[in-house]
Amino acid sequence: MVKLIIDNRPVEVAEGTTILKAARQAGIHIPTLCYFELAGMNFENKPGGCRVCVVEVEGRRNLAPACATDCMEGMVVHTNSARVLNARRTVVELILSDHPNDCLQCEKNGDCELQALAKRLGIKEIPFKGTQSTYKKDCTLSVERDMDKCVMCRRCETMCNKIQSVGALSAINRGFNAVVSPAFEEHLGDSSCVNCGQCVQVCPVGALTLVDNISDVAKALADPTKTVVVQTAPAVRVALGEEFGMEPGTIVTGKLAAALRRLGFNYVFDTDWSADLTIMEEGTELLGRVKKVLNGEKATLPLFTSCCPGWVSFFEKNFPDMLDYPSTAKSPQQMFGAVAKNFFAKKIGIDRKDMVVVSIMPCLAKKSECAREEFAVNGNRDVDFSLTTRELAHMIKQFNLDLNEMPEEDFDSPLGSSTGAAVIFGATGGVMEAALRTAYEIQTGKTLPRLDFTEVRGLDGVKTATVDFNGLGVNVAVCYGLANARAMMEEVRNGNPRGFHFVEVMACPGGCIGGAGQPYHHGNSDIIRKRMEATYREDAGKPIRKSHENPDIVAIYKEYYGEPCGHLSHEQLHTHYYDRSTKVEVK
Amino acid sequence: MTKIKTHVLCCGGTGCKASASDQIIDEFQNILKEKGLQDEVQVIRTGCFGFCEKGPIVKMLPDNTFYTQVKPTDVRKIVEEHIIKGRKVTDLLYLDPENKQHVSDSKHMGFYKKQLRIALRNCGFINPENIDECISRGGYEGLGKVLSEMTPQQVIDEITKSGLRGRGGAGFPTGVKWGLCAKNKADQKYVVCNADEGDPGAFMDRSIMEGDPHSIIEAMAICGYSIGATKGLVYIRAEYPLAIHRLQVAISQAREYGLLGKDILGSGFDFDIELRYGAGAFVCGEETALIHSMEGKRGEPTFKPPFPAVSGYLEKPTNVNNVETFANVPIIITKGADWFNKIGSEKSKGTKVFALAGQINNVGLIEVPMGTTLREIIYEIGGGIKGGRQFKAVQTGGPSGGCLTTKHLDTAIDYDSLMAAGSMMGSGGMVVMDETSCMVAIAKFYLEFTCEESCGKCSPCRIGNKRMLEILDKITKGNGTMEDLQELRNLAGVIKDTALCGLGQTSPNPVLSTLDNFWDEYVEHVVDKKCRAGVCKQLMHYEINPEKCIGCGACARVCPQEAISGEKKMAHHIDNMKCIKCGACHEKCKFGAIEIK
Amino acid sequence: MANIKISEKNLKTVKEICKSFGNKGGEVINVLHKVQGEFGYLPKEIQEAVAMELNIPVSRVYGIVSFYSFFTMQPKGKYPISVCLGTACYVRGAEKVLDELKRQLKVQVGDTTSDGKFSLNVLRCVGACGLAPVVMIGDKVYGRMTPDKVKDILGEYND
Amino acid sequence: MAKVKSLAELKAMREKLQSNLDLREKSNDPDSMVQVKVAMATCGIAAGAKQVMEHMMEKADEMKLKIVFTQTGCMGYCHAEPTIEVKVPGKDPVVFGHVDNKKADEILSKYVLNNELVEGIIPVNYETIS
Repeated sequence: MVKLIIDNRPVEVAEGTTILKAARQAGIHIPTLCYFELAGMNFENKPGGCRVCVVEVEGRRNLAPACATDCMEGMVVHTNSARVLNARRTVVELILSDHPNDCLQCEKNGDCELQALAKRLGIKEIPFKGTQSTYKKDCTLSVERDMDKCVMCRRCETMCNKIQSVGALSAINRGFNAVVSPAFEEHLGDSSCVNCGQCVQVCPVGALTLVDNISDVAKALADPTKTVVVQTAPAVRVALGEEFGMEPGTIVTGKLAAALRRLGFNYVFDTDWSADLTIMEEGTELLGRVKKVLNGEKATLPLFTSCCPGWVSFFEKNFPDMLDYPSTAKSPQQMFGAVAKNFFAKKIGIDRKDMVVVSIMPCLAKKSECAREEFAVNGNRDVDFSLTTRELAHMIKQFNLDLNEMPEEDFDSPLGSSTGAAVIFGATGGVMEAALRTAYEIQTGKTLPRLDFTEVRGLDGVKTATVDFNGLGVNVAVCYGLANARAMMEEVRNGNPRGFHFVEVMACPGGCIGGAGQPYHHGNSDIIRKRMEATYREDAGKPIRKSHENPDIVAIYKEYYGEPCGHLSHEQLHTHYYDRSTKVEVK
Repeated sequence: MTKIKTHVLCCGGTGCKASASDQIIDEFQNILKEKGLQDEVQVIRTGCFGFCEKGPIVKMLPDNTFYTQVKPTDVRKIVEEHIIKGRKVTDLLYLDPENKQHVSDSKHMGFYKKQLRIALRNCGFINPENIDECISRGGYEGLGKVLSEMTPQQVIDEITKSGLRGRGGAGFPTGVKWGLCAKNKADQKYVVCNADEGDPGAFMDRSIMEGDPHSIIEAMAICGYSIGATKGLVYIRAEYPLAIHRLQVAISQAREYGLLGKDILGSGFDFDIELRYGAGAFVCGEETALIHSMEGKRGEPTFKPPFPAVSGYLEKPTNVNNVETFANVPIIITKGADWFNKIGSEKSKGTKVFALAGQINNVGLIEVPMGTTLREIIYEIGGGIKGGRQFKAVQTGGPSGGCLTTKHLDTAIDYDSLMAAGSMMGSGGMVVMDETSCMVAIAKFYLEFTCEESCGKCSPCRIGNKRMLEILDKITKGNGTMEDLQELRNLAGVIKDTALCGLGQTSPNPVLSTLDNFWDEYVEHVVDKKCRAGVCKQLMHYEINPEKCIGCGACARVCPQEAISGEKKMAHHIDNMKCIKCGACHEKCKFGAIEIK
Repeated sequence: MANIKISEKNLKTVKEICKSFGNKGGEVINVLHKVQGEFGYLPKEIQEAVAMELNIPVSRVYGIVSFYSFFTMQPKGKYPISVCLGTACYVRGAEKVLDELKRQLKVQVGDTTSDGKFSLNVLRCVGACGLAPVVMIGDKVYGRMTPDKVKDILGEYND
Repeated sequence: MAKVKSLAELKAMREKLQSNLDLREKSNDPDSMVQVKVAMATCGIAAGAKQVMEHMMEKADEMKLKIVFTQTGCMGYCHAEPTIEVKVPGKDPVVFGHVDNKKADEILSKYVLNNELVEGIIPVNYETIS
């Protein structure tokens, strides 16, 4: 333990604690900008670059960055001396002097950390007039980039390289011209970007934002010739409330259904339903491969999950030699789209062209996923538009509604019923747990003695377990963050020494609950933790908690698909992958 | 066997090489052969003599005759007169600017009289590409001594006792630095030589590497032994091809002699050195940035701690010293700490090498004991200001340093006094300015450099320096206000206080020191809209004095804008609307008729 | 992702150089030095090939190339001109020489003349401060330069 | 090239190599050493000065005397060639005329070593400016 004095208050902290954290402990909140931490989730960005958190340490020549300076025994720290306040204000004024002054039109208006900082410091004018950086604007199907707003916090760069190992973004140039960019300042869409959108989730300002599809959806809703069907992902219901001032971890499933109905959607369905369907397909595929191996035949193991479009794009770009590992099952979003546009459109007697399927997702990659060519019939997409949780919140507000005042309503039938297994898809380890519940019972023919596979729960980046399938040890792994996934793929490529049978991969920290389309968590991992707890609470409260027991799922196999991994489901519910790696064209 | 009677030392430093010293050497060899003297006279290509102003230098031994500004065509005369007939070639001797006498012996030249050469002891004396010459001067005996007679701790103690401080700029005690690194346990440690000399107008390190590469190799091995490192890396600018070549030759010779590699001198100590190339980034002189660059990353500094002594190259304990620091080490070991700490001033021991440049008569590389005054350097060694003009300022420490003025001339040079005067020792650039330099423009020049070289990582340096530059630009264009001067001061103070790395923190020094020492000039620019040095183009114009103009038309012919008109043999006139102030006419006019207003 | 369009010969050269550094990502700066030495500059496809061979993101390679002033994506002219703007040269009037070069060649710093003959760059200190101001054309050093000497030295390169 | 295996070997190597650099080392501080200037203009060479100089250099090495030899132009004593000027530290230079090998040996062993004057001194009638 070290003892020090911060703003005349004695503080005692563990060795290795930064001044920033020690001060927080003492109730002193030093402002930061570039600093970003997801505590307990192995993500820390502290380049010490913005210099907003500088403090005065007695005996030191210059000011010290609180985020990167460790407390020392006997240190005397001032966080609000005249020298500090002047320096901090000048630094923020400098940052603002190279930042467009267009807060009112900015996507980040109200969520911007720089805006909050300027407000907190009471900055009324910027004394420095000078050149401002200008860059070409750019967008992919998911991410918009306006680097004029970049403050060089480098969070996106850290996220893209350290956590995701995607390597699409890097700091380029130097000095005043330094900025974060894809190689050669070309389009992000032409880079190794997988549209996971985590750069957007961590960006403190409006430099990286999502591609907004609200107007597309509003237009469809206003079109009387269209039947507009909406599906909403598991992770949305545990986070949407935050946008309306509710406590993180509030479950708003019923209010969500009510709000969607009031927005004018003709059918309010649930992606949870297709999550159950996914388990049927993926679980069957897993058992098929395992059985083959047990019978001495050749089969590719481990099976990797394929619900996460960021992850799918990642392995297509980076592991073209391993395209036969992931499950061919489509993601729940796309299964839903396929069922809606094939089965349900026919059922209600309309042409698929007259149906618009909208998804509400915690995700930015879903926007790119629904635009993939293989998920459309003659240019008509299975899922027409994908909105994020944040966009939905905006839309509810634009439509003059308040989620707090919504009644509790149910989803429509038949694509609205779901089990607890589907709910937990939203958290890392959830798909694995859901699949295990079903696969175990199908494989062994026995009822699970214990439904909660706690060994695959929690916020660790990589979790492994061996599950006893009645004498057969099934080795499973769960990881989030594409760098962890990369390591897993490389391990498998090198002979799968740990003998994994089944691996779940989610691109985003904590799984979909930490998705890039979720309300901004601003680095507070407690928010993600609370969303996770809510997810398991919702599961525990569900009457049915195993996908294969969902009566509507049982019914659709009976009525339409026949059996999991059967002929029709292969046609509609499965997909295949493409080698999208960089290749050399010899001139 | 005929005895060698004469050595001809010919400077092979970059400066002299640029003015044909290679051809001079060839010419010597040809003519000596022609005269049958090739066995009696040995021609040696050495490192820099330091007196670059008068290069190429040829020194004749043993009589110590010092020929300056030798051209290839002068060689025959030197051979025929000096070597064969023993007569000095007077017109190639150095002409003392004071008494207009030719001086033949370098010892009696003002330039060398006040110097004490420790780091440069072998520069200009040995053939740097011949390890035998180095050994016969006692090279590698320091290494031998530590390996056979001293414990690592004793080496660190000796260096600490000597009082040697880092010559790269900040002046951190070298022995203490080694001690910190020695303390950390690791399976691998590294010794890094910072040879990324990025200060514009400084070439000390380059000259040492070109003139005495073995001293660096030896010192790195000594350091390796004392801190427990077996690997050394030299981070050297790719723009220094000759220094790279000489180091490569020296490393391979040292390996051949077993002075690098396994089991050096039978002691069981292994050490080897590799080169890493810088790619043009001033900030890589900062040790954490340098380490990142060696790791194949952008050369951005990181916050310290952790210090490289704890986590450096590849996250292993690493000791980084600069070239000149290392060059002092072997001789401290052989001659002892007590010998070394008698030289210099109270808190700064030994000598310092400076690259003396600018508006001074004797441009060159000098080494003086710490505590020598600026006046001694500028007037006695430097031979005073060029063209008899007035001294105005001297800049030390490059972009991190400041501009000192007449009142500082008697400042004794050491780390602390320069810092106190608002400048910095820096790596050793020393640029002398006279009345033709505008101090606002000089501050702007340095800031332009800093802006160009800022890594862009921290906001104060990335944006703050840019804003300061914009304000200075405004002032030099005559649009500045007194509030701007206020803002400059505030910004400079905040950048100093908040920038991430040493380079950012010192980047406002040129501005702050000129504000302090040349306030009047700033005010003149702002209030009177006048640049007394005639440098700021927007604040001056050219006029033809009709009294002096004879109407020769030379000015009109060189004017790129056709801005000058006039009848032949009549006074001409400049159209200031067309004039771009390139100054071509001013330089062309032989009659001084074109005046700066 | 976009494909790399490169000639077979250039790809072979890049591969050989990368291999000589053990295809290690940490050697990227050394590789780029060598590759630039070979091609004179670092066009996009060469950087892409280096990234592929060293198995590192091309964004990192570009991040490095755009950081260090020694690396260039512009082909140099047949006779590359470098004007020293070190302090010693600056105080002895290097800027006037540079202005004159810009004027006569009709290019800005960093550009190459349209006929590809000259490229103009500035550098900081070649270490020939005794000869300040200094201009280099190729490997040849011209010392004690003045604006009116510019025409003559450019004239030496009329071929 | 064999590797140097110890500090002793390094020192031995230095001893051996040092003579190559003697010329330069000596020039570092010539005033503290005995300086011998051999007049080597046309007349001197014709009279055998070159041969005498070489002989003297060898002899001095043999006797382990640290002497700086330089050649110089005509001293103006053409009648007495070969002439050499010997300057022992702290003393005025002395010029010897008609120096042959034998006389050279004598100069070294008597004058340089023991400060005994030798036959053949030419009175110096001017100051050299150098």
